[in-house]
Amino acid sequence: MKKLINDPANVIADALHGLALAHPELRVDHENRIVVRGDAPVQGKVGLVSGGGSGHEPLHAGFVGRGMLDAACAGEVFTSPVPDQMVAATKAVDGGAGVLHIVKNYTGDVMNFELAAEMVAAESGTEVASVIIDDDVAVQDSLYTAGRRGVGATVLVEKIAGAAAEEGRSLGEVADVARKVNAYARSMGLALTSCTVPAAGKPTFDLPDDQMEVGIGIHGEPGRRRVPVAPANEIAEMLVSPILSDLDFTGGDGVIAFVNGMGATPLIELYIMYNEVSQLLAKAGIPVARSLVGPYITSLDMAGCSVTLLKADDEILRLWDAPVNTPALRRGV
Amino acid sequence: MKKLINDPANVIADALHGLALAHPELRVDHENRIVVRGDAPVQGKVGLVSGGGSGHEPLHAGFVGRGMLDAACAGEVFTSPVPDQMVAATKAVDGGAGVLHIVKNYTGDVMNFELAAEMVAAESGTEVASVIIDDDVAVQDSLYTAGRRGVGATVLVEKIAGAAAEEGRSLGEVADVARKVNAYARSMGLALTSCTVPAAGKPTFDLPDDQMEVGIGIHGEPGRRRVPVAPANEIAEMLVSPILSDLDFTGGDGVIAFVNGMGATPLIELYIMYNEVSQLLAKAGIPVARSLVGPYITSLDMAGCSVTLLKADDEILRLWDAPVNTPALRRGV
Amino acid sequence: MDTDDLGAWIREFARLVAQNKEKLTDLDSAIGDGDHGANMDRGMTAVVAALDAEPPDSPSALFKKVGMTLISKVGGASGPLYGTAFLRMAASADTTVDTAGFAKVLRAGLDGVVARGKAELGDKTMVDALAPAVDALDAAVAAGASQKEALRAAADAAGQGREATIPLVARKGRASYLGERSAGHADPGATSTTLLLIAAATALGDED
Amino acid sequence: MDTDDLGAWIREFARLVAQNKEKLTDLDSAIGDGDHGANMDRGMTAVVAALDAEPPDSPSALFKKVGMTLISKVGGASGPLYGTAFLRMAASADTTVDTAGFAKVLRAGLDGVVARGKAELGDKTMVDALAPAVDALDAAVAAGASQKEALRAAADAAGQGREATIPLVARKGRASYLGERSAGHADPGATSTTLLLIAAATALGDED
Ligand SMILES: Nc1ncnc2c1ncn2[C@@H]1O[C@H](COP(=O)(O)OP(=O)(O)O)[C@@H](O)[C@H]1O
Ligand SMILES: Nc1ncnc2c1ncn2[C@@H]1O[C@H](COP(=O)(O)OP(=O)(O)O)[C@@H](O)[C@H]1O
Ligand SMILES: [Mg+2]
Ligand SMILES: [Mg+2]
Ligand SMILES: [Mg+2]
Ligand SMILES: [Mg+2]
Repeated sequence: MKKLINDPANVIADALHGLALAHPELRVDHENRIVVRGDAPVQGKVGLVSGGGSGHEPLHAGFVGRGMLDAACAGEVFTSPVPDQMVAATKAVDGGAGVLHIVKNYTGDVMNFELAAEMVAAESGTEVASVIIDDDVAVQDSLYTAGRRGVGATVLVEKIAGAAAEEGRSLGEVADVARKVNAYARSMGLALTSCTVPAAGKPTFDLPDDQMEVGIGIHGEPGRRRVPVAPANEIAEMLVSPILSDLDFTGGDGVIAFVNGMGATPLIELYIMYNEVSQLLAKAGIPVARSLVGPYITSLDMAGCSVTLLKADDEILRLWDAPVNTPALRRGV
Repeated sequence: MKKLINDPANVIADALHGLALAHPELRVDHENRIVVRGDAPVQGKVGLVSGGGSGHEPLHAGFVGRGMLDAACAGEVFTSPVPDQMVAATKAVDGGAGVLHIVKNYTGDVMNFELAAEMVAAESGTEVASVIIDDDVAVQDSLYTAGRRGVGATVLVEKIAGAAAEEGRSLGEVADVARKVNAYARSMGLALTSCTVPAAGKPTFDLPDDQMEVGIGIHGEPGRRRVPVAPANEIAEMLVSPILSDLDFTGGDGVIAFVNGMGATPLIELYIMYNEVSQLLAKAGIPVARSLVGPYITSLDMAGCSVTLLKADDEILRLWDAPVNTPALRRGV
Repeated sequence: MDTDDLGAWIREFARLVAQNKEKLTDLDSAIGDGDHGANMDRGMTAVVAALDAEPPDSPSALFKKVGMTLISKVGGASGPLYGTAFLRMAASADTTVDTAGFAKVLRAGLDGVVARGKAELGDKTMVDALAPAVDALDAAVAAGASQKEALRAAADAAGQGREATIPLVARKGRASYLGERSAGHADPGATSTTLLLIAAATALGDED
Repeated sequence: MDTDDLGAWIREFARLVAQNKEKLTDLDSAIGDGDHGANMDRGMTAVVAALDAEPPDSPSALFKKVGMTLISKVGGASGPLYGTAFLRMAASADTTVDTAGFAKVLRAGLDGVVARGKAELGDKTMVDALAPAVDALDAAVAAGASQKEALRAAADAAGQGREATIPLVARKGRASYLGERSAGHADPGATSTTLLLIAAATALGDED
């Protein structure tokens, strides 16, 4: 394992110290491993809390700041944080208008956030609402399973719901915006290589030099199928077509197209992928209203990418364009 | 070779199409492979042109926009662009106040920009000045050699000189600011893995699983020495101490500390490195005035990082903080 | 069984988890994300430390401490599931616990897991080990078996339930993302739950 | 030698570059950035296309087209260096060129490379092949050698100059970044320059 780390046991602690030093505008509680907006709680504003296992940087801590999250909880690598962290984060951002938990749909994340919400309810008067993100079309959905994973849409939900909260909307309204974004978004990912969890020290799965995994998540889980390596245009097809068969993206105000890097894929390749994705959308008659290209929700040092499409409407576009000032996403401020 | 590309021969063309689609605010001339600010030429403003071999994304095209570059020329992977591109870029951004060429110190880049300047001088009345960036302390400097490479400081020069140009300063003044930044900046890089040039299809150098290269550049050149893999704190020492022995960073207004990812290193590791670099600077009594952490000047899919320190003064900090609006660096707008 | 006996059970479970940490992780690498061993070991190490620091004075206090510690330290899916199980056990535990009482406590734990995780038998989760174990315990108590026999029966039933997860296609937890590819591997959570029942048979099986 | 003869030289050079593309790249991978083969081949392919599209009508026009095309298509260090060389050759070429005239033209090219790149003999660059070749050509002309002999001598001298770069520590170009580690490898640019001289011996060596 080749990584720029010290003891694998200290990866999260060390990275949080680095983040705190690089971003004095944020408050980092190293004890609870939570990252909080410097001016939190913002009185009268709905507080947004997210979090999950670490290893997806910049998600979530990199999205803490004006116009996006109020706090993020950092779990162990690929392991949901514990309720205590979520409770501390919730308290830290409660400005009197309630707190929204943005939860990626993994059994662990869902249950820990659920416990946290129960604890908050038992302890204080803070109103908490939750939204579950489950946009990964690689996973078959059903009432009887854990359902789809939360992946790329999380970034879009955090941005758009964050803007809604910044506008002073109520907890119910902000939660509704978040749910709408989740309902309108679909994602699909692909790995060229496995990632290596620092504590494990070896790649999570073996992938021969001539194979790639289609339908991977963001935790080094193997995907749904293994196929021979293919050029970018075929890869784009493998990612875009299951998304388009899952939801009708025509009509409306076009889409927000998000090509995401998994951590070890350089930007030049992501732009090549974005070109191919754009061509496919053009062919399908789906206009691209906005785009986002870069490594925003990663899987440690995995090479690969994911595509997320969000069906846009007036409200979504307005909130997408609203100012945001976080370490990883910044505009208009 | 596992990459998200089509034909290796089309990597630059495809990526530029992706960039153009993702950033309609920029103008991309696919014939000349230049990327130009949408509102260029800005009348009365010194135009900033840079460029070089591709494979360092987001550098340079990702830094085109208000407050930074007016145009970037994209060469083949790791190969200097040709003078025709630089001439076209210079013409496109000439707002009547002259054009500054920001050139990384590689024989090819220097000579091609030189030829371009000669051609511009022969053809038109546009005044052109050049600054050469040579901040890499891994290379021994001498009058009799090609001198030091231009690496991380390039990003800082483009930002700071870009802000000076935006303030309406003269060509001579902007060039002086750029030269000052270069004179005050030093860098050192390290590779955990080689990169793979798409046309070559195999890693440029072989690096065993237990070795790393210290003192690498950004073109897959082997470094100055090979050492066993080490923890982040020792790596930080290997990078920071040659920088500190090369220039006195004490006194003054502290430093801008820049920890850069080489392309395949995830952000979580860069924050760990930044933490270690900060500790070393604190020990050396050098305050950090500003920081930048992320993959800004990369070497395709190389894993590793570089550290750049820039000795700051009032002017440098003011220009660093000035608004900038480019795909890869954005704040205050 | 008094508080000390039940404490011995928890410590034996912690020992078995530490001993099988790598095995649990390997199982989780095959169909999950490779952290079940680390998660459980982190949690049970903290539990033992908490019990050492402040020995509880009732079965209910013991289980509460175990549950709270697991919730605070584990994270992931197993933290809330085991944590909820022990909190429910705390709520249903009397001052001293006989075999029938232990069966009642364990069923409360199972109910907690199901309430929290909504898994059904056959979903390829820890429920597939815990549910048959509780049923076997009930049956043994009804048949008048000794505590030793009853706990052994429960441990065996858990182990069989765990074996039975191998061919299953997962419908809950991370393994469900793999679809058909999840078949052919034992469920990690069912495996750690089997250790919990083996620990009971070992630590509590000698007295009546 | 007329325009067609000199054109044949250039085409032969293009053929050799294409044939040795991988070798040039491998040399450049060892001590540079692994693109010299691709760079030269891209440039010479464009040169041949340009000559096909619009055949030049004088040696000077030929060299100018070669130089301009290399400058426009190659980039890197070799583009401006070879480009400048050919532009200088264009400026010094007469309407027809005898062996002495060819020596003069080649020396003008060398001067161009030195003016542009500021390398000295022994810096481990293309100058280390070109300079001895031009000297050998001059010497052969002075000694009254035939064109065939003279061009053969020049090609041999280039090859020896190239061989002599192997032990050198580079002082110019990318290889200089390697310091001592640049020793033990032939310089890629000296190797392509050797091909240029071999092409001359092949294409121009048969007539007098
Ligand atoms: N909904 C559920 N109900 C019961 N048990 C579950 C459920 N989801 C997952 N599990 C159990 O949790 C185990 C995985 O735990 P662990 O690896 O620690 O957490 P994570 O899946 O978050 O990494 C699975 O093997 C399974 O037995
Ligand atoms: N200053 C110089 N003067 C003469 N030749 C040089 C100089 N710098 C580099 N070269 C030649 O250029 C060759 C490398 O060319 P190439 O690989 O195409 O360009 P780059 O180094 O930009 O990748 C070297 O092998 C060397 O012969
Ligand atoms: Mg986990
Ligand atoms: Mg090159
Ligand atoms: Mg797990
Ligand atoms: Mg080269």
